[in-house]
Amino acid sequence: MISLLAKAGLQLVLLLLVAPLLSGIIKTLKARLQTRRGPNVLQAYRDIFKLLRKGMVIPETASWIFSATPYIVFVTAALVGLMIPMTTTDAPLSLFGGVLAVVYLLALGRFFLALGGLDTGSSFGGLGSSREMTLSAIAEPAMMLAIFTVALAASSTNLSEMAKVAVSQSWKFLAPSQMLAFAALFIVLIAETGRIPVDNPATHLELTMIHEAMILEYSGPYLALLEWGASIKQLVLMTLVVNTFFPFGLSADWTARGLGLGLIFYLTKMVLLACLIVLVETTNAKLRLFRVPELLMVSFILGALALISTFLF
Amino acid sequence: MILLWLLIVPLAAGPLAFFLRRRQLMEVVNLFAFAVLLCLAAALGVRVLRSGPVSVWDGFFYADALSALVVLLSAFVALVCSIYAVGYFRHDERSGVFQEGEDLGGGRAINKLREYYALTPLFVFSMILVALANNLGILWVAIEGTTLASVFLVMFYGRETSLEAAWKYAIIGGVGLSMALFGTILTYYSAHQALGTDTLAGLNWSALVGNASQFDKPTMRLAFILILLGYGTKAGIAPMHTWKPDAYSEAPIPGAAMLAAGVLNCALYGLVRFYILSSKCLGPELASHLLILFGLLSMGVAVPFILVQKNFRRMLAYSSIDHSGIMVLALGFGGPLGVLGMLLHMTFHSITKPLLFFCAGNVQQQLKTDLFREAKGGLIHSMPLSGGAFLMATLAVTGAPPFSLFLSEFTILRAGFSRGYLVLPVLFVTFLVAIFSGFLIHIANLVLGPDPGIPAAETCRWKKSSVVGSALVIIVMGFWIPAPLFRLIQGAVDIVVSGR
Amino acid sequence: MTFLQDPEFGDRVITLMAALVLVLQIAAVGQRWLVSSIRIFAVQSFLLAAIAGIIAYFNHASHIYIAALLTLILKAGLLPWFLERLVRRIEIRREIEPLINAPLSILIAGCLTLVGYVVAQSFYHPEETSVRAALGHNTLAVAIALFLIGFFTMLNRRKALTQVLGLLSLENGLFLAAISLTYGMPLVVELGIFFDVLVAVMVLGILVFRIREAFDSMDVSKLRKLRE
Amino acid sequence: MEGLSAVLGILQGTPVRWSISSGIPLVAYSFDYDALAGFFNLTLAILAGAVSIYSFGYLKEFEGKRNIGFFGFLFHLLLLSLTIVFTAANALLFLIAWEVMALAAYGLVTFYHEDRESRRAGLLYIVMAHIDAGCLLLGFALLIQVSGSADFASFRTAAEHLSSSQQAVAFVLFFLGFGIKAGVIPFHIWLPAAHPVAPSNISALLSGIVLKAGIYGMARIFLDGLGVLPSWAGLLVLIVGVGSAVLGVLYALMEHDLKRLLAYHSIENIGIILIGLGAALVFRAAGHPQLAAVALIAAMFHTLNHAIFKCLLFLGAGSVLHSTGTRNMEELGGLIRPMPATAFCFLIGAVAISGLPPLNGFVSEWLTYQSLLAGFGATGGLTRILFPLAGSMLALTGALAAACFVKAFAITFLALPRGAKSSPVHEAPRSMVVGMGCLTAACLALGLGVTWFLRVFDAMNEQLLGQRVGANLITGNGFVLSAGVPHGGTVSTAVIGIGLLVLLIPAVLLVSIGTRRFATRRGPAWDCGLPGLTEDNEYTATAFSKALRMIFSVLYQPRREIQAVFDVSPYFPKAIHFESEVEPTFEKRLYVPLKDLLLRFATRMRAIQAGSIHAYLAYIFVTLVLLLLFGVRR
Repeated sequence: MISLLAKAGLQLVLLLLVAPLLSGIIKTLKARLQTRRGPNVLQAYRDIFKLLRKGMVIPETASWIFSATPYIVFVTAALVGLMIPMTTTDAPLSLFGGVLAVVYLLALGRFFLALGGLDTGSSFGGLGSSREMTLSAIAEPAMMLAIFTVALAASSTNLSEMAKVAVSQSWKFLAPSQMLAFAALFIVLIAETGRIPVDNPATHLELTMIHEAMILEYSGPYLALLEWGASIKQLVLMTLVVNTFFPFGLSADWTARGLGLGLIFYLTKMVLLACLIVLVETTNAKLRLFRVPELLMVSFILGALALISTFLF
Repeated sequence: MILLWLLIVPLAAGPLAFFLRRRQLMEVVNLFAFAVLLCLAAALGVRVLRSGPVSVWDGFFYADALSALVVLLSAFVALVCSIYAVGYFRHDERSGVFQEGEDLGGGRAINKLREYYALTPLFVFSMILVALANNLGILWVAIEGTTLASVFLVMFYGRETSLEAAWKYAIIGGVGLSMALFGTILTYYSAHQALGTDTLAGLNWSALVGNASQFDKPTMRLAFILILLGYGTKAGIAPMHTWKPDAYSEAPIPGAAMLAAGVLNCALYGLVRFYILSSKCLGPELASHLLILFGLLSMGVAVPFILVQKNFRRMLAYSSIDHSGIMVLALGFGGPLGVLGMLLHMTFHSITKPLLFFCAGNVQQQLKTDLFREAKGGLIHSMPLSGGAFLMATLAVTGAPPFSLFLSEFTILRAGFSRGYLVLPVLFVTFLVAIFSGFLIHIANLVLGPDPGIPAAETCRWKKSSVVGSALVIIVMGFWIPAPLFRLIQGAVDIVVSGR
Repeated sequence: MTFLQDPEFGDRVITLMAALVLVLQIAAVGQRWLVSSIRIFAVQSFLLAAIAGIIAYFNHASHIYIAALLTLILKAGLLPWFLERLVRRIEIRREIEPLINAPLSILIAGCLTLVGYVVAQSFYHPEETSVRAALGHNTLAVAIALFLIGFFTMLNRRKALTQVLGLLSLENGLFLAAISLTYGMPLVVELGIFFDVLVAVMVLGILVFRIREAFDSMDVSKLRKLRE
Repeated sequence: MEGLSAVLGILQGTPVRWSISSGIPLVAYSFDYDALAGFFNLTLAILAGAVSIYSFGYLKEFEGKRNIGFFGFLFHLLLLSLTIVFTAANALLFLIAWEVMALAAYGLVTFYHEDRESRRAGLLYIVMAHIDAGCLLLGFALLIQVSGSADFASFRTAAEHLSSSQQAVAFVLFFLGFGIKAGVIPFHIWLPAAHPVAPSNISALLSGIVLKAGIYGMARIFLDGLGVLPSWAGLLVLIVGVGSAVLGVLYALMEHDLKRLLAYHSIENIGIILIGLGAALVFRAAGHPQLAAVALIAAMFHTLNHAIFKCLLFLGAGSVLHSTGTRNMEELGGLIRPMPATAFCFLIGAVAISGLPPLNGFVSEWLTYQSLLAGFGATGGLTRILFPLAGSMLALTGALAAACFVKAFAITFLALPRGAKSSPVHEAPRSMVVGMGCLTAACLALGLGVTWFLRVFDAMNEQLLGQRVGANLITGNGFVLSAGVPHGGTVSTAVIGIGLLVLLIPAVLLVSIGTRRFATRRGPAWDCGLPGLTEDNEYTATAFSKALRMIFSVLYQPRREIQAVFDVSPYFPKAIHFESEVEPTFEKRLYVPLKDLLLRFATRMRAIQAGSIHAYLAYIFVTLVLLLLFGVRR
């Protein structure tokens, strides 16, 4: 029981530290690709700490839901982080929540984020929530198909089991079903974390912003929590994609050596994935809102093909 | 002796009422006569159960379980209608309906009442005679008697439309009965071949049924076809049903109720008697094919008329066409189950149908119209008792489960399946559902709805007591059937199936 | 005078009279005058009474005599008188054009006779019927034909009175069938039937009078108010 | 009291049988209180308790206008008939109770029979109910014909020598009958019409438990009465379930009448239950009783959950209607301040119905997912692909349900009140809040304590499928729910709940850094420099669902009508009237043409009663001649 708490604490700290670092790395990489210096990698940490120390303004029309939303978003993201195998195959809370629990906990966070957006009474919040709920609804079946493909290989939805099975059959990731599932999940990753082709994280232009519109009214510590929660969610999803398809270097147990080695492998894999995301972001322009469902339909078809190919080949 | 008393009481009540002239006295005589009649009928039922068929005057009057059942039902209907008639005619007198007929030569109001109170006992007398007559010729004479008595009932109000209805009723009834007479003659001829006797017993039912198998086959086939068409006309089966809507919408409500519940039973009783003879002589195929054909045809004909009906009095007529179709279909399915279904249905129908007519009567008298368009709905506010009873009666008559008719329809359905049919029962249930929906939609729009502001009108004691009384009987019948009645029905089923 | 006892002679006479009744019936179908169709009905009833008398004479069945007598008095005498009185009081002499014009309706009457014979054919199996029963046998076909043509006249005519006449000729057909097939029903039944026919005609007579009163014409096709 | 007897029935597991014979042939008032009946009675008991507490407050408003006695009579008649339906052991008694339930519900739906709309909806309800009673009548008659007696026990034994064609016909009849009552997609048109017009406490009961009568019927007959059904039957149920789920939620999204939205959601949840039931049937046909038991638990557990949170949501909508007098969301808004308790209960209901963790909706959907996943391995051929596809459709439904309830909750309760509310809105009376409160507690309890509750299904599973899988569904010393497969998926809502609370502490600490230094101020929301935000700037329900309306326009065929009122030039309109409407495809394409065809045929048929006596005589004449010619010769 105690070792469980210790493992959870360790993974929580790791989670909280790496998440802003990763979003910082993505920002700087994108800037470098566009031949500009871009902000320092640690800029994300400074933003969060600056915001934590600021005062807050809450809109008059808002109710208790507005102030509860940041907590729920942050907490759900953190809890999901504890269920994902990051450096070792044995994630601390994996017994208590499989991949379905991960998906639905993220949905819970999104549910309250949308409510928070609508609570402000301004049309931006309504705009953001409506688009967010619509796109996530369309993305859901594609994600579920991809997850089913992977879960069926390990005949279990428990993430640690899936990771253990993936590690044991090392070259399995070259199988066509895994490749197709990876492609589907990658598109869904971009949609969920609000990257360029679906939503532009850096802008406040009403026409294009989805995620930003919902947190427009937040300020001070609440905004910090939300930003931090969003970056943890991004980290979690990227880890999910990485550790299920490329499980190299996942150590089997919680020894110090295993942890260190696992961490190094884990960070390199994350940076590589970040490069891939940045590459996609800079080469594509943002899609019109009603073109995004076609993109997600493509990912749904890929997921379905992945599923069929599991028992064809 | 009970048989003679059963006949004498109504026979005496008719002329007695005619000479009494004063309304209260006539009502008392009428009520008392029919009350006594019901007790006698019950006594007859018990007697038949205990000691088998009863006959008097060496077999001229003969009562077995089947006829006892029909007598009991006719007596019950007569009593309930007479209770209702008291309130109904008092309301008619007050609202001056008779004056309208007078300028057409209809005679003063009191003459109308005397006419009604004289004719109704004669009408009931001929219905009882139908059930008790052992001789098939006398059976025919009795049914002709019911027709003649009821022609005046249909002509009661003397309006142009009631004349038209009476004329159509008389002519179609006359044609139908002449076909029935022809059938009876042919039956006598085919029996004559086998029995060879010329005495009166030649046409007695008890004598015929014994050796029905040696009758002359082709004659018996033609005879059954003619009987089916003849008594079918009186029962209102499909191609011969056209007189029913006119007659029922023009006759006074008690008269119409007796026509619907009483004459229907007598006509079917006659049909069953000949069905037994023909199935013993020819085997059941011919009879069941024809009966099923006509049964489904009448139900089929009733459906479109109920769906798009504009007049609730005529809708009741189509509902009774539908029920005669159901009973004929049940007889067509045959076998112990089919016949049980038919007799159960006949019993429950005779109990349920009068209530429907009483509620329709109350509504018509209150709103002075029988068109759905003119009755603006929301009846539940001004007439809560008859509005609610109307809705309940609709559910009961269309065979909604908590009420008894559902049980008989379920037995008929099982009979259909046991005969190996599959498409027919499905058709049967579709018709039932269609009629249920048509009926309920019309009545619900009539009864429910915003308050049209008509003053509350449930005043007359007599009408209320008859509505509440028959409603109670229907509800009780849904859950529990008195054991002697059920044994009587089973006795009747044995007669029809084994043809004893 | 021996031929009076010879059943062969009786059979031939009966067939002749039945044929005559049938011819009269077909003539009535084409008839345009009210009074003359009543008279035709009276003659038919007389012939039927005669047939009944002959059968009674040959079979020495006493109760058929009573039936013959009743037919004679009732149908040949009383009813025609009652109907003619009714016609005189209503002062309508001419029957207007029937629904189907005269030649076509006569043709149809012919076909109906054919149908009558076809139906009667299925009964006639000469081998087993005794001579006595054969006596009135071929009159069954005539009876069925009478029945059908009577029905057709009711169908075809507009006047209420002629519909009543059609009904009566229908009854005549039945009476003929009864006496020819089974030498008359049991007496009580015969009486009952006569009584009912009488009352029926009385009732219809009152109705015709009231309709004449209300619609000031006997034309039944005007009765179309009660419709869906 | 009912609850107690229900639990007693389940725990024993042995069926309690007692019967009174009645005078009527074939109808024996015999009852069979076995596990399945016990479970449904438990659901009924919970709902009945909550709704009756709720009704105290709700009916106070009726005091003068309507006679409460009649309402009470119908209410208890409905409960009684439901209990009999669940426990009837005799087919005929089942049918009688079934129709009495329909009639009582009809009486309650048309309780406000003043307005035409509720009368029309009531009639539609009773006609559809009678059609499904007709199908059941035929089905039972067929079964009785085969088995000889009308007892369910005899059906069980007679199931062996049902020929496959008879079994197929019986299955279709029963699926049609129970499907109409459960509001499955092609036959659902009465549900969104009837539930909104009924008084709220009744529509709660209707959606909660009366729909479940159809599910109970399917479970009783398909699993118990007809023997082992072929796999195509299970697949049909599954496909219809998926169809109902997806279409139900899609139609719900477009509604801006609160109670119609909830009614469409009932269709969606019935679809999810059918997915579970279909999977159970397919597994049983493929010979995997173990997996069938898990799928059946998923279906039955979702029945219970749906009964609870749908009833909660309807009661919430009822209290909103009670206070504001309108169901149209466009006129509501900002109700969370005057009605905090109702808002909180509605929120819990919304979270539960969208299947979000720690609550009970998530658990039953999780079980359904696990059974669908297991289906991939268990079934052969093309059906293997069908199960994961059904899983993805289930996910789509869940996400759309979440979107729909964000809209429902936010537009009704959050931000500024939209309509010009004349009277000040007051919180629902205490008894209504208590009614909702205990249902909310039930949601939480079932969500978190699911593992203790699973043993309830053991007796039922053993009776229907002969499997006791309760034990291996619970591992990890009683906290974790597993999918019954070794190394299979596991989830523990209890730990998730605790985890959420524990992680709340660091979050609160982080926030307190800022709030200790500066007081949080309340200021106006950002209005891009316009003179202050009014309720007109807020998002409306139609706007919220516009994105989805455009994406699924092939299904909705949306129709839009914009009239701009302007005096000088069209570019400066004084007022714009916007009206958009979604096409009710099922009604327009299927039911209305059918009805018109029937009525046109009926009016044409009226010609045969055209009043001329000659025509009437001609009918008889022709029949006579035909019969003479053909009848005699044969």
